[in-house]
Amino acid sequence: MTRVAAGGRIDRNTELAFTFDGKAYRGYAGDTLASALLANGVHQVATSICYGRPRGIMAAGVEDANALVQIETPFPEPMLTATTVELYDGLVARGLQGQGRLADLPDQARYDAMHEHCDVLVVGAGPSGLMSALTAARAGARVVLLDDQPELGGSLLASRNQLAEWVSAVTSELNSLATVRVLRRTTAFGYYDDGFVLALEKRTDHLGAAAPPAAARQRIWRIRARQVILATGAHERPVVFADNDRPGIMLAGAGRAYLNRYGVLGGNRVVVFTTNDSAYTAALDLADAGAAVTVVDARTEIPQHPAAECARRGVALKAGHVVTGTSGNGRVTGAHIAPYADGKAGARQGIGCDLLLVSGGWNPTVHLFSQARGKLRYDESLGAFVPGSSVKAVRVAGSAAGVFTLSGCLSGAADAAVAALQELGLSSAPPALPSLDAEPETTPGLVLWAVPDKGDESGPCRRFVDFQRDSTVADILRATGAGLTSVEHVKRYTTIGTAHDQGKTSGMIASGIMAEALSTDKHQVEVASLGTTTFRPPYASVAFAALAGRDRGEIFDPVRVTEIHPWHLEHGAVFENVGQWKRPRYYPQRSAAGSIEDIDTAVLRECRTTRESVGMMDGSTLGKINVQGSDAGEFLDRLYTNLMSTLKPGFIRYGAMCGMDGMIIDDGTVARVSDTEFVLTTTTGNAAMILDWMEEFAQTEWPELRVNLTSVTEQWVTIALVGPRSRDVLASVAAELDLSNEAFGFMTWRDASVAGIEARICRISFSGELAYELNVNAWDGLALWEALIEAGKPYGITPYGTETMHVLRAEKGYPIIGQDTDGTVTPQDLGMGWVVSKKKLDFIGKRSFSRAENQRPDRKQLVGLLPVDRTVLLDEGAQVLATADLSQLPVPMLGHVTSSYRSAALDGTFALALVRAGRERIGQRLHAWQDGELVSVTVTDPVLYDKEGARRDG
Amino acid sequence: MADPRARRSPLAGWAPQLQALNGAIRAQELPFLTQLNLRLDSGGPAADPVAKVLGVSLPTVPCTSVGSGVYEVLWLGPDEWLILAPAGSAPELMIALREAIGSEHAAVTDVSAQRTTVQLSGPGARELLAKGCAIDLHPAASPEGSCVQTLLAQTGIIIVVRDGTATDFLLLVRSSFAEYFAAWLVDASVELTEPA
Amino acid sequence: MTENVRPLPSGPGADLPEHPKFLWRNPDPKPSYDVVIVGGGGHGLATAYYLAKNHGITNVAVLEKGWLAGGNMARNTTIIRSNYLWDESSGIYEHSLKLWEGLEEDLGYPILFSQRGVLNLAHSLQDVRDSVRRVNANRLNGIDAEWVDPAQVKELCPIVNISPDVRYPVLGATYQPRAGIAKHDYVAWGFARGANEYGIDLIQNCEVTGIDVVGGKVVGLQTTRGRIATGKVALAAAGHSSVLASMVGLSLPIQSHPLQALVSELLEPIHPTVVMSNAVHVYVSQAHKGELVMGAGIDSYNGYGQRGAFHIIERQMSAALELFPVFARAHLLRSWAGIVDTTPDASPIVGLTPIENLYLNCGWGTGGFKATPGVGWCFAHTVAHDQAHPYNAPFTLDRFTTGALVDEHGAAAVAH
Amino acid sequence: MQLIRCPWCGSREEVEFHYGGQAHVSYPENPAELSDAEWARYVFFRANPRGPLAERWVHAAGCRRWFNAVRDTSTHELLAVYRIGEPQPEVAR
Ligand SMILES: Cc1cc2nc3c(=O)[nH]c(=O)nc-3n(C[C@H](O)[C@H](O)[C@H](O)COP(=O)(O)OP(=O)(O)OC[C@H]3O[C@@H](n4cnc5c(N)ncnc54)[C@H](O)[C@@H]3O)c2cc1C
Ligand SMILES: NC(=O)c1ccc[n+]([C@@H]2O[C@H](COP(=O)([O-])OP(=O)(O)OC[C@H]3O[C@@H](n4cnc5c(N)ncnc54)[C@H](O)[C@@H]3O)[C@@H](O)[C@H]2O)c1
Ligand SMILES: Cc1cc2nc3c(=O)[nH]c(=O)nc-3n(C[C@H](O)[C@H](O)[C@H](O)COP(=O)(O)O)c2cc1C
Ligand SMILES: [Zn+2]
Repeated sequence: MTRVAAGGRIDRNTELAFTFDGKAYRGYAGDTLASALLANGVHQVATSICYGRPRGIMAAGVEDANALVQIETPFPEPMLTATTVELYDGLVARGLQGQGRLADLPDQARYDAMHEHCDVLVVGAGPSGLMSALTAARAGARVVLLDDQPELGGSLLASRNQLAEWVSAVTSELNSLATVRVLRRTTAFGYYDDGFVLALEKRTDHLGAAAPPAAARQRIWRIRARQVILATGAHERPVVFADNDRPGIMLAGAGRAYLNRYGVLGGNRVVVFTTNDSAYTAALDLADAGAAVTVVDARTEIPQHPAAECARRGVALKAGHVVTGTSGNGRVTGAHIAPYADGKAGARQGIGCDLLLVSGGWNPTVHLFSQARGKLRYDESLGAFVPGSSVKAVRVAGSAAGVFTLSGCLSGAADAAVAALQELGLSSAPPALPSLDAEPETTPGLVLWAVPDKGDESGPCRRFVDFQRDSTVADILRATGAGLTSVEHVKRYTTIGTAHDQGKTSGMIASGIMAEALSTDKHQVEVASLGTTTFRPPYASVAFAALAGRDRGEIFDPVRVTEIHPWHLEHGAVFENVGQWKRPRYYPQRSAAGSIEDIDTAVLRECRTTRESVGMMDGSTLGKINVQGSDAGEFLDRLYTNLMSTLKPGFIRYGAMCGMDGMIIDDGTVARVSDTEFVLTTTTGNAAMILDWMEEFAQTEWPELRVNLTSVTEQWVTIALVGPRSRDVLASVAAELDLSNEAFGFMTWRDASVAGIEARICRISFSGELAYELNVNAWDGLALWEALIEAGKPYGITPYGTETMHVLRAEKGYPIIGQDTDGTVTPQDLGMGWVVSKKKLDFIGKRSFSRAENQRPDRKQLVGLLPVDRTVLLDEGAQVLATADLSQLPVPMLGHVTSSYRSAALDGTFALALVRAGRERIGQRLHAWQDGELVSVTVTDPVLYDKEGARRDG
Repeated sequence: MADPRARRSPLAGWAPQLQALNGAIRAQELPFLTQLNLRLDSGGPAADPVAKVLGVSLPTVPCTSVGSGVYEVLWLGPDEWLILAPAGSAPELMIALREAIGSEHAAVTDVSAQRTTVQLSGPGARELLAKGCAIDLHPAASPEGSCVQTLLAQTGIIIVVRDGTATDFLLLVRSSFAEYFAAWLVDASVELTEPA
Repeated sequence: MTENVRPLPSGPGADLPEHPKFLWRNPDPKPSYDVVIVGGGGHGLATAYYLAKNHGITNVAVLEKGWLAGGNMARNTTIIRSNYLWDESSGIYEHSLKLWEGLEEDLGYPILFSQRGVLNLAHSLQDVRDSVRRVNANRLNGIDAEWVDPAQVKELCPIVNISPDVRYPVLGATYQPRAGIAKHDYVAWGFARGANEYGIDLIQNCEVTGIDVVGGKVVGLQTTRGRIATGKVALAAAGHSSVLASMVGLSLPIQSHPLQALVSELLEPIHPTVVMSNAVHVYVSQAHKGELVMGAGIDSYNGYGQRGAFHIIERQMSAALELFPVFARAHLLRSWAGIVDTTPDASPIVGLTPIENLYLNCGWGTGGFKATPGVGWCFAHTVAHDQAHPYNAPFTLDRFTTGALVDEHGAAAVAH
Repeated sequence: MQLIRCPWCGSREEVEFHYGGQAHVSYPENPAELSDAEWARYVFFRANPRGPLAERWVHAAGCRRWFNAVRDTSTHELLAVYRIGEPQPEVAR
């Protein structure tokens, strides 16, 4: 065990059992899977994807992209890094080789989302974030502070309790304020426009099987912030050298975090390889914990303070040296060190070690700033990119801004908050800074990307840049050698930065190595000009299920239903999705023996009953728009192809609308209620689109017209009562209404009481039969429906669905917009020239009719097709051919079958089709081709039933 | 007249589930309210007569509502309001309004059944709505009387804020979306209500 | 299924091929060229390659404002298919697919063309009608296409949820076995390397800022790397086509929109084909390394920002999980956006312009990757002969005036 | 995801709005008098600049009012919003 006897922030009273790669271990509450594995002496966690090399834990946070694990219990989850998995009792995990496994089990966990609004959002709760949040909170602002860790404190958690009291005081103050929301275990992963920050909160993962099942496991926070302070800290950057990927090699800060935060001493014989001052803290802390430490510093001059501290502890110092390679079989057993001067490494010498800590400096965590469209600036002395421009309402504080002293972080963070508050018009008195021990003067680090290597790059020694992708310095050199000069090309050629890392540790180094590789004696290529690859959301990976949230299953998408829906359900309707609506498609009957009618039988029965007696349909899904105003008629004239202003109150007219391009977009009926009021219907699927379309013209093109539009789709339940006996049925429930043709003619409407319910009755027909469309206040819809069913019983009334409606209308040659048309069809193509007004000077789409293409005689036109063998049902979508000769591909096609049914009334199958010059071909024999089969068909007029229209008056 | 008991409100089937919510969330359908859509120039000559009928001036501040005790008038747009009135008052109120308007350019439309109304209250109400609605319903941002038309998850919704502590809301949702809305609401309240 | 199916990498290590040792030179622009191609995306590079290969024209430069193939070529979900509805479309896309089938050999570059089949799911009765119509049309046009029922969908892609109880059940699908995916970057680099070998200059970081027209004829270009004289200019700038065309006062019926895509981390092989569902805006495949590559819906407004809105991705995910419940715990690793150039009829514009010696290729919108070799071939022909190739002849700019549109919306709501 | 300022309701989420394309393209006075090319221009051709674009939006999920906006298509930043009928404001890029 490498757990130190005391210290750290783990809860030693709460032991947790877990299994890794089939072996049982124990850890403590407060551990991550990574720290618990290290505490158990497990350094090798994963295997590398291409080369199968053992891989360990490289960092202590989200920037680790090496220790890839698959969680198995409580639910399989692929490709997490051990450093981001909080330990829980019963955790079962295993190491991965580069690819995770999705489990084919339903994920029962809940996920949800929450909108949040604040004046100031602070991302990161290190000293900087805490200071910013405190400043803003004390000024009374609504503050959200979030941090991906379970505890606030940021990098202070990795220290020896530095400012611990201050952190806990600030934490409790923030927690106590109603205006502040503190979110732990929450990662801001996307910065979108206008202060929109997406964050993922892991709410129950750390509880394992003890997670309450009702609680959302993860939650997406959609935060709208007026001001944002990014206090996201910095990621330590490694230096690349040969065999730098062995387990037991990690970032210096990580080694320190494991010791101070988790009470784990990663090794007893430690080499710390650094290019800067920061790693000395790690060296000193580990030495104090009892490790034998050697510091290898690439710089020839070691600053006084760390040198003295090392000396005090007997820490060996190798100034002007670098690590050139390592040895070990699995975990590292030795470091090769060599003198380093003028960019060259000298003769190497081995030092035994079981832990090799590395620091090449720090990269400010600028991902979110960059996503917010902040420009970055290369800082030569840091060897890293820092925020280089200002972005509206965004401030970067602390190490994320390239500030690395604690006092600098604290005061800068307070300033950032004050500035943000000022923008909000809030005055503030920044809180007093906590008192700090004097910080030693830091000396600039040496910017060193990769230790030069004399070895054979393609051999077993590899200098890894992106561990997860197994990409090396050699890969970069190969890329630049191939002529690539852009970091983006090198990324794609080498795949560096395309795994979990997303460039956090590898990106800067890759740019640096590239710059060196591309530089020649004559031409120096600057890192600054190469830049970095683009930072994109998410900052850290997010489960698909979390993004889907609760929009799944039953509430994935609204199911729209009419008021009669419960009846449809009760009576065994089979439904069809029409847009978001559920519409009955047909009502199969159950025989006494319990067998259920198939669709063909049911539809034939529904059709026959309706044509011979009476049927009824729930038509409530039709779009309905109320149009009022003295210019309503004029307005409709401009939109419909036919005249509406001449319609008299009490009358109804069929109307069609075209798009600007002259193609038919919708049709329906228009009823005139009064001089200044119309009610029109649209097809079910187009209701919203047509209202929008009309509003757009009303508001933007013709604001001078006095017209108002109101959707009344759901105000009315609409029931079609159809068939020769419909009059009888209606008469039995609307005794006061004179239903004679003379008193109540076709295409007129009347208000009357039907079964005691106020109804508007329209005499319109989509079937060719005598028919009434009854509209009632939706609340009364079900009652009316039931009353009509009751009243229809003597006539054997049948409810029917969309399928029967389609058959009935197709027998009459009535097209369905969207089925018999596809956006390339004009009213004339449909044989509906009669609906296009010749009188009107203009209406939407009219001008397009005279374009060359619209004048062609061989346009596709709607016709009927009768299979020669009337038992053969054509496929909707069958292609219509003039020839039966298929030997030569492509075969010219004349058009296609748009609707096809079996008909009781026509005693056989029939179809509608769009056929090139179709009307000229009436009477001709053509062929329909469907799935390899040729069917002979005769072209007919599209109206196949009751051509004279004798039936509509009953 | 039809038997009023035969009427069916869009959320009739959900009453038990809504009733079962408890603790931080309470939800109840207020069915069959009269709702009239009014389009009018609020600066025109008909505004005053209309105000007389309603007992209150049409609110002209966007996204607000006013109540007169009997009526509640919701701002829907610069020339559009939704008038909530007691159940059954639609015919008389329509006539009164149309008379008040006279020949002015306006529109009054009965939309009582177009949307149903749900009262949502309780200390968890704001949090519940925040799960699907991007509007800031904090009392500081949405004081009593606020009235927003917006989206809640995948449905349009009108939210009327009825108190200053964000614990009482009137929600109006299109009837055909009502069942979806109820399913969403019940699902969203899982963490906010105690098991029954 | 076809024999051509290249299995996904069986184990970790992902059998990514070695790249050739050398790709292209980085020359400075010469003062003049016979042909300058503006836009170093897939289309521009393919055009350059075929100009040299098919027409012997090699005094050519490709000007790219950023890094080569860094536009939509770097961002697309790499779906390749030819099962479009209309004869005009199937002509050019099938020509392209045939070229894809020999491209690896032709370019000598491992482009990972994988004919794993594409399923376009149908979720409504109208989807079914449209799909059957398209399948029938395809087959009569000599294109492999099948209508498959839900059980067959499940056989082809076992992870698709074909339960009838979901919100929008799978009612069937069209299936094109020869369709598939390829590695986008490698395709571009293959063409670039080929063009480079013919001596064509590929010039990066060279933005065209003006087009010189004298007497109705294009004579040269202003660029951020100086003026370049040229006999002919071929525009292949995808999302930026309007910006370039406006330099000569030419307006185009094009709107540029953000279109987003995303990937997961690497996963063991789980998704053997390509599934597209226009109704719920999902299209997904598993790339060779193992990441799930998924496209999102188009953002509604014009945008050149190469970034989209997040709600589109959230919505996309719920739709994806309805279809593929197994994806629940896959992770979003990266998302991005491209700028797609959409036309009113969802078909491209390829051909001559009213300005002499100026040629136009644009309007491929959300679906031009699959056309890369085909359009390169045809566009090169158009430029070389000052006349459209029969395959691109229907795709004139003029069709918006005559009304002879090639409306592919029906077959391609998001037309990959 | 951006905030869009409805001239009436104030800033709301982008999802509440529908995009209506280029603004200030009015329906021709007399379409019959236009040539095919002129008509095609009206029907199919819209400005598509990289930079400020005057465009139409409708607050679809809110007050249902159409309005105009100037937005920089390269940054997506909304530079101005104004009501239908108001002149296009000058905007500083
Ligand atoms: C997210 C997404 C998914 C997609 N999925 C698919 C799919 O699955 N299948 C499919 O077939 N298609 C798909 N597409 C579409 C496909 O990517 C494009 O249609 C196709 O890549 C366009 O051709 P291109 O490769 O030449 O364009 P680009 O690669 O965009 O090339 C145009 C080039 O022109 C350059 N340029 C612009 N202006 C100038 C200037 N002034 N001077 C110099 N250079 C300039 C640009 O920098 C760019 O590199 C998708 C697109 C996106 C964005
Ligand atoms: N000596 C050195 O060179 C050196 C180097 C680095 C840091 N430091 C010290 O580290 C401290 C830096 O303080 P700080 O507050 O600026 O940073 P910090 O590292 O202490 O805190 C940043 C916090 O933000 C969290 N975070 C980052 N991105 C996040 C995201 N997207 N979502 C949620 N949480 C996120 C991190 O997990 C961390 O908890 C100072 O004390 C400084 O002296 C010193
Ligand atoms: C088919 C395909 C697969 C990709 N796979 C990955 C991947 O595995 N990891 C990754 O980080 N990015 C991947 N990308 C995305 C690129 O990293 C990058 O986001 C994209 O090319 C757009 O460029 P930009 O983000 O630099 O603007 C992939 C892109 C495509 C088109
Ligand atoms: Zn509004």
